[in-house]
Amino acid sequence: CVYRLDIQQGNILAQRDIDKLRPELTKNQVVFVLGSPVVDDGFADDKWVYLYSYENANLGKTTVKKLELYFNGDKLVSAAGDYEIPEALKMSHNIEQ
Amino acid sequence: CSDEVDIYEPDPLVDLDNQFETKVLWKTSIGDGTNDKTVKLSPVYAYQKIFVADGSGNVAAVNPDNGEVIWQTELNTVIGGGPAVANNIVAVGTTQGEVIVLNAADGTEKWRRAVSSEIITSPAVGDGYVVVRSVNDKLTAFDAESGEQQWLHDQTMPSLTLRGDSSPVIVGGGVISGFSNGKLAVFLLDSGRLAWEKTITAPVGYSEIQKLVDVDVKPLVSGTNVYVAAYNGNLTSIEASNGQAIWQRELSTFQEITLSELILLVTHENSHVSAVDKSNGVILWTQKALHRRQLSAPESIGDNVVVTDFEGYLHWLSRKDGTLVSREHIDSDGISAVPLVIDNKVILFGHSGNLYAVAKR
Amino acid sequence: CQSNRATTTEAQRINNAFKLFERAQQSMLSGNYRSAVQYLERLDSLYPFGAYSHRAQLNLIFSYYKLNDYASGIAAADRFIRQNPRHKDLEYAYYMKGLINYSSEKGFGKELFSAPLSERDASTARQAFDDFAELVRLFPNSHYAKDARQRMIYLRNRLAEYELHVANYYMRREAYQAAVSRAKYVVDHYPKTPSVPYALKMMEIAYNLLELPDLAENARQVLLLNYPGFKE
Amino acid sequence: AEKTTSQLTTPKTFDDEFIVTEIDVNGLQRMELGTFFNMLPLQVGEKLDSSRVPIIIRTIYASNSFEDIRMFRDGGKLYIDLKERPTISEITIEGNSDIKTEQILDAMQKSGFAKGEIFDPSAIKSIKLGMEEQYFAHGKYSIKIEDKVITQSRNRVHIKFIVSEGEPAKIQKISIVGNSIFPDEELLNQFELSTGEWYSFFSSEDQYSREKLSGDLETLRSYYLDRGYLKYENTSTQVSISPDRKGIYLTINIDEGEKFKVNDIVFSGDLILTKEQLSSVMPLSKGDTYSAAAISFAEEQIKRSLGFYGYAFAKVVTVPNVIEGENKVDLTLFVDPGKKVYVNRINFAGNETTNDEVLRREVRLMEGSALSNEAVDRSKVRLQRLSYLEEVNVETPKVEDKEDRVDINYQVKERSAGTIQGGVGYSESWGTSLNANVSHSNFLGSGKRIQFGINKNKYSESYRADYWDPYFTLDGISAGVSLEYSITDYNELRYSSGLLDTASLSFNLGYPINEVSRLNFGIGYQDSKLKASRITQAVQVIDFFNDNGQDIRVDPTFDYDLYRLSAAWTRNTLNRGIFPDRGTSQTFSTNFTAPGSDLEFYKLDYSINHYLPIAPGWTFLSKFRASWGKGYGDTESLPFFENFSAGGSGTMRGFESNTIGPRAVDLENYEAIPPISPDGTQSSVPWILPSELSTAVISRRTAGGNARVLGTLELIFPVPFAEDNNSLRTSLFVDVGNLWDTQFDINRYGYLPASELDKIPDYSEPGTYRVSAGFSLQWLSPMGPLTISLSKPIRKEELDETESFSFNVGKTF
Amino acid sequence: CSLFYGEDGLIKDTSYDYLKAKETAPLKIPPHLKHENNVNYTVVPAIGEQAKNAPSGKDISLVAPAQILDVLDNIRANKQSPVPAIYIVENEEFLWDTIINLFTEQGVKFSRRDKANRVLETEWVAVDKRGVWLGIAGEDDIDEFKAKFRIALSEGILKDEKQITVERIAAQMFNDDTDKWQDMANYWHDSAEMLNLIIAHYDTATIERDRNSKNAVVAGFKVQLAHDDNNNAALVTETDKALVWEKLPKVLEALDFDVKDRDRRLMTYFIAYEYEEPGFFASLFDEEQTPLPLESGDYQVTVTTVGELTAIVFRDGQGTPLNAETMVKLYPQLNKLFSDKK
Repeated sequence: CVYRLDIQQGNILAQRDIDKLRPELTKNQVVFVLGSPVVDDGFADDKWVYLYSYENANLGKTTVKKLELYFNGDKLVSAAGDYEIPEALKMSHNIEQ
Repeated sequence: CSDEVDIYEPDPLVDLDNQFETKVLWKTSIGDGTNDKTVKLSPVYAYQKIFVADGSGNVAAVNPDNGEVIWQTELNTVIGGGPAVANNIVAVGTTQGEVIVLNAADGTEKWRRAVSSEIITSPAVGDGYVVVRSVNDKLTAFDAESGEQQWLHDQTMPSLTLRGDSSPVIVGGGVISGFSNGKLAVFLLDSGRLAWEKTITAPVGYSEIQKLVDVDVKPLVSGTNVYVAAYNGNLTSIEASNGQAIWQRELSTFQEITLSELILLVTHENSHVSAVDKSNGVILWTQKALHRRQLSAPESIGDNVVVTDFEGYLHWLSRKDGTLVSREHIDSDGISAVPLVIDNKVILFGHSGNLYAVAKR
Repeated sequence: CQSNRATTTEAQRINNAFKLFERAQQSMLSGNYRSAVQYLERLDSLYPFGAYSHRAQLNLIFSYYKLNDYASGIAAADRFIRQNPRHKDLEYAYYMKGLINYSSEKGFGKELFSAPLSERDASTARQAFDDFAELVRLFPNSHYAKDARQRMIYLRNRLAEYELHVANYYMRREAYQAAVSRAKYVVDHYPKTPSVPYALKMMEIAYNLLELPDLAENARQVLLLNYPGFKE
Repeated sequence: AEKTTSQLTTPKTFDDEFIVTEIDVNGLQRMELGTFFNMLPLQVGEKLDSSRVPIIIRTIYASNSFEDIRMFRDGGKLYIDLKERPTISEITIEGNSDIKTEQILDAMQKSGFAKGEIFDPSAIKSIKLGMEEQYFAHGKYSIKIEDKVITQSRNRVHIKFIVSEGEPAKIQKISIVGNSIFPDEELLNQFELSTGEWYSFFSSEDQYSREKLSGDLETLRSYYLDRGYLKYENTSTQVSISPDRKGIYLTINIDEGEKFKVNDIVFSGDLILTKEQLSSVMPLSKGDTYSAAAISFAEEQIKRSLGFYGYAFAKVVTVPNVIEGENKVDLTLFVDPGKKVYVNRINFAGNETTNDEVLRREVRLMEGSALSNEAVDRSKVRLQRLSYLEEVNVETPKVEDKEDRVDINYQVKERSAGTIQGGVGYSESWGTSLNANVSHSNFLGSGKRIQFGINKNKYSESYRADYWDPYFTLDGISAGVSLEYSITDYNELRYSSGLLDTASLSFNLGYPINEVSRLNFGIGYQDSKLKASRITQAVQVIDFFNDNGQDIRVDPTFDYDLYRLSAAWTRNTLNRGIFPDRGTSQTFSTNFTAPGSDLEFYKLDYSINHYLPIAPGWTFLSKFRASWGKGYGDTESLPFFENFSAGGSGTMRGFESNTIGPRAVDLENYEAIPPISPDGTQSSVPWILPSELSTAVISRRTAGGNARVLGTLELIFPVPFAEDNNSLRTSLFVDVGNLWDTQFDINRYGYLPASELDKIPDYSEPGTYRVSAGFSLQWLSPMGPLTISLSKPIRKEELDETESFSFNVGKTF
Repeated sequence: CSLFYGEDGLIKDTSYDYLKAKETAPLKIPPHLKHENNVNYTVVPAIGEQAKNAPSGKDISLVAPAQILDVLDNIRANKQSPVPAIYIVENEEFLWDTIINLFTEQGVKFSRRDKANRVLETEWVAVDKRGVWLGIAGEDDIDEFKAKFRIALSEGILKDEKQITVERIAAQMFNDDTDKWQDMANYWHDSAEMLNLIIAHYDTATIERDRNSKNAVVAGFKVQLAHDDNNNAALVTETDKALVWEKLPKVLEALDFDVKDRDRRLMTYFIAYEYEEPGFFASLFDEEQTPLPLESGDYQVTVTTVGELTAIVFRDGQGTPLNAETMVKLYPQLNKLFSDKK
């Protein structure tokens, strides 16, 4: 049927990079490891979203993978999303913050 | 219509009626000559023979009386400087950066060594050493017999130099040579240590051209004095032992200086010929008629002075006042070698590769 | 080396300078800018310094503008600025440079055959904006400052519309991350333009489509605060 | 001598302090009084004593605009006498040819020495130094510069520089010392500098310049490194000039070192690519001679393939470590892919008429997606295929503050896609033609094509309007509609005979099936009326009428309606829309009438054009086309007016249009006057003698055929004297092709006497192919594409009319 | 073609839409959010006070601003003055009369003619749409635009310098629909063009003056060879400086010098001399044209004062005075020419 263009958007992250994440990392260090997020919130910067989407038009299938990083000021606090999250950064671990 | 006179154009010959005639006694072909006018190939008289090296690679010993070739060796390389004859050996330098030494008796090759750059001036032979000056301002000394390299010395070089190098002179256990940075230096033969070093002319001006102060003249040693000159700089008389300047006068040249009793004979950079009093540097006379005719070094013979030009004319000047007295056309390829005077004959080596003997009729 | 015998003394040269300029002015008044340019070029070459050449060069800029010969107009303006850095009418040269770039995008031909203004090449508009900005910065009290500033506002709105036009394409293309960053570009870098509310609205929709509700909420609140009654 | 000394005379009459009641300034010309006063460190009413005077004079002098300052006192009044420094009214430079005056003036302007500036005499010396420096860089060592300062009225000066450039220093000799492996000649002809051959008077290769020398030393170094001499070293280089400043002598001393072999090759770092991929790209293997060129080729290839995976800024560094004594070297290639790079913004510039979206939809990647260099290039090619873009350049600069972001900037140059053509065309075969055509393939910058055309010439008259939108939907589904009415006089066309009057309306729809190929479907309704001539002898015409149960003599007109359906597959990888020089374009189309139309037939057509670049500017084009048509259902054979044609610039250059192919066979039978019938009337039906008695005459007119094969081999070469003009194309070609009728049946004329029978050649025989060769020039003139071809038929059949020169305006590609 | 292409034509002419463009208020950010990287790439700077009421849109005139033509050697523009003005080295009477007869020649009447403090105000004169006086006067010639001008003469700054200022004090335009005269704003450029007309007229007047002064027989006078203040060789005479200034060009032309330029402020003539071999013809016509002992090139001749005497100093192109021997050689010819009648 009609050939449509595959649309790929957002950051392609490798698991081994995510494993390098540790709490207390500054924002610059996170950018050094993962690169800067493609989509960012214009009006708040305590939450970063690395959103990867690949819409394979011809198979009509869209894969989406999301990684959310939460910061307190300049320090990384916790992370969540479709990737394996390092233990130290799991939300449960930081409930008390 | 901008009267852009090219300041380096040679003047035409002035018309002259010869006061005496000269004739070519004999003429011998050594090789097929060279068209690179900046190399220094001058004949040398030793052991009652004339030794001469030709740009195309031939070295020959010639009988001064009749011009017959006693021996001739074919070196298939381009000779840049020489020959230097002493201690029964003949040394020449090649543009491929090699020094070749032959036996003076029969011209057989004794040894040959490589140096780090092109050689375009005659080596120096003496006191058992062969000292070679290469284009990169390096001075290399070899043992005359074995050819072992003894020592090597180099100088800081300016980015632009004048084509042509000063040939080293071995005298009294030392070797003297001029360099492109306007300095004259003396080294001890056995150790290569620097005895003394004197700046003949310091570079002045702001562009590379103005800063050319090469000392390309072969130092002339007479008694305890050394006479040398720098391009764009001064003619100086120096005390051989300690390098102090006795007198200094502004005179720019790159051609060799010759001595005739009490006067120095010099060809200026613009081909004016002067006689200079060797004791105080006062110019006795200057002949300007041969302006820019790329004259060779002057040589005195009797009460005349001879000099050759780029069109191959041999000019005779009066030794007293420098006036032109006679002229004869010798070699159409031009002659720039230093004239060699043996008794009453003038030995000339033209760029055509021919050796001539000329005398007054 | 022909010695140029300037026979005419200073006085005589003045008269024919006046006549030459008179003829240039006549052709300009009658709208024949082609011949005006020739007179002015000759005037400038005959009297290469002083008041004549300034008068000739300034009128040259005006004539090239009228001939729609934008390249030579800008070149003439640049030459005047470079050669007379401290001239009292420098502001005119700066203003005309901006005006020439501004009008090279418009004109009868462009309107008939080209895409709508805010949907095509923005680089000449950007250049016009920078020229006018330099004029107002250098000569805030200039006679032309008010008009230049007004044109800058128009140009800025046109540049913002161009960004939105591209963002719309990406929305239709479902490349929402691209659409969001283009819309954010308008909000961040083209403030005080009428496109800002549309950009905020698009950010909200795109964030929702990207399933980022809290980012969408932020954009919605900013929109609500600034443009309460805004409807798509 | 310039008058530059300023007399800083301390005023004589100053013996004691006094209050300055008034200041009288004299000699100001250019500087305004106001500016002078706010520079003067003294106000009326202040005390002035002899100690302050020198300070005041020095501050005034520091303004660098006064030559002479004198101060006098008369009671309370202070007189200041000034002499302003002149301004420069004019700078002229004479005698310079090698360096342009503008260049020199610009350099002067940078050091504040220009028209209108204050004249500072001391600046002249540094200006001349600068000019000499510029000339030395050009190898002009015997330069002489003279300056003249001519004072003029109103304290202005005119500075004149007279330059005598003298002879440029020519390179007399280059000697390389220490090269034993490669002879001097082999090394020297790699050099840009040389001692100059006879033609060097206009090429400046024998003129020395520092830059060229360092370039040549670099070439020499890589010459050795590429052949295994890892340890090559240029020990020193001497540059010297002959005393007459006319000759430059270069001496290059080198140390060759040993020849090295490659030991083992190791890839390390974050490879991303597999080992096999990496070694497939490395030309060297164990035991080969070391070559710097091969290594840099490998580095380049690795970077390119990493680029496909979004690592646009990958770095590959090769570290050779020498195994001592064995002249072997281990190579380690460190691969650092760098950050994955994303597209920040895609910008277009130069599209003054085209809508941004029309360009953006051709780009295969989106903002915010990972960068793929391959996609960037592919998009450039897609943009170049648009017929309204003349030139497309792309660059991918890094974004300053964002490490892993890159902008993609497309710089386009538009070609005027709107052509309002009117006027008279002339083609040898079809005589003068009047055409008016408004076509715009980028209407309102929207990429849509709108065309209205009126075309009138000797053989036909057609009115046409069509609209086509390549991007009816965002994904590239195209849609179009076209309306056409035409009257064709086949008689003029050297075709059988008859007048065909057609009106048609058709719709088409197309969509991409992958990056390079598309499917198009069309559906159209056509209403036509054929009016043959009653007395035609062309057998094919007569047969057509018989097949359709109609006697031509009774009713020579034939009306028919057709529902035409078409389906086509196209694949296009050409690198440019206009004058491509790489890639292939193929089309396979079927065109048939729906069952139930008055005539049922179908036509198949396959064509392929393949462009193969040989050398810059040289391309080898091979074209092949085959078409075949047949009737089906109750239409026996392909109607003659639907036949293919061959001959003319579209199909076979060198032949007149429609001159190739089966000829119309005219059976001339003798007509007797019809006998008067008993009732005295003469019947209008001519009395035809039995066909056996008719004679066959092969008319010059062709009848076309239902099978056609065409082939072309064309060599495209750069246009002499106008290489960079991209609207001109010149080529040499060989055309081969034939047109025949598979349904032709010789014994259909069995009844003819033998003598007549063998006059009719067997038109079903495909072997009668034609060949022609020649030269063709294509020019994209403002009025539209124009083709001129000079050709010579090599193999032709008799009765083929050839034309050695054809010139026409209009669509030919 | 305004119907087809224009403001409201079929194809919209959008060149004046910018007047309607508006700026909107900057974004207010809710307290709990922040908007850091809002770098404004298109800052629209504020304009100065005076620029606030400048015209814009259609009524901004794009015509190039006028320039004051201070090109004569004794004229200098006064760039500071708010009203077009020039400084001019000239005697006041001659200036005043020249300006007056510029207008009276065309029949312009003056509404104010105050010789004491040198102020003139004209009646209505006809001007074109750019405000430039058409050179005709008279009530009936005025059809569409008319203006009044005030010209004032005052002291300059440098010694014996005068200042001329010109100002358009009133301007009216005839409004067809209301067919009444309606006031127009005055611009600096309109008065500048009038000042230029005065300069041009003054220039022709000086040429007139020089011509008749030339015709007046200038009695010859003796010159001696002596020195000027800084003891350069110079010709000295008692005759008044102005007369010497008048006589000098005739002497120079007679010596085959070519007068290229003159500076009345510095009292210097800039001349050039072309050394020509006395050709065959010269000797044929036995012109006693003995060539001067000078190379060809540029020279200057300055008239200065030595004590009360007038001195004439010859200088070369670079401004260095000629040495004594050349002056001695030149002296006979110079003396002869200065003393003869014509």
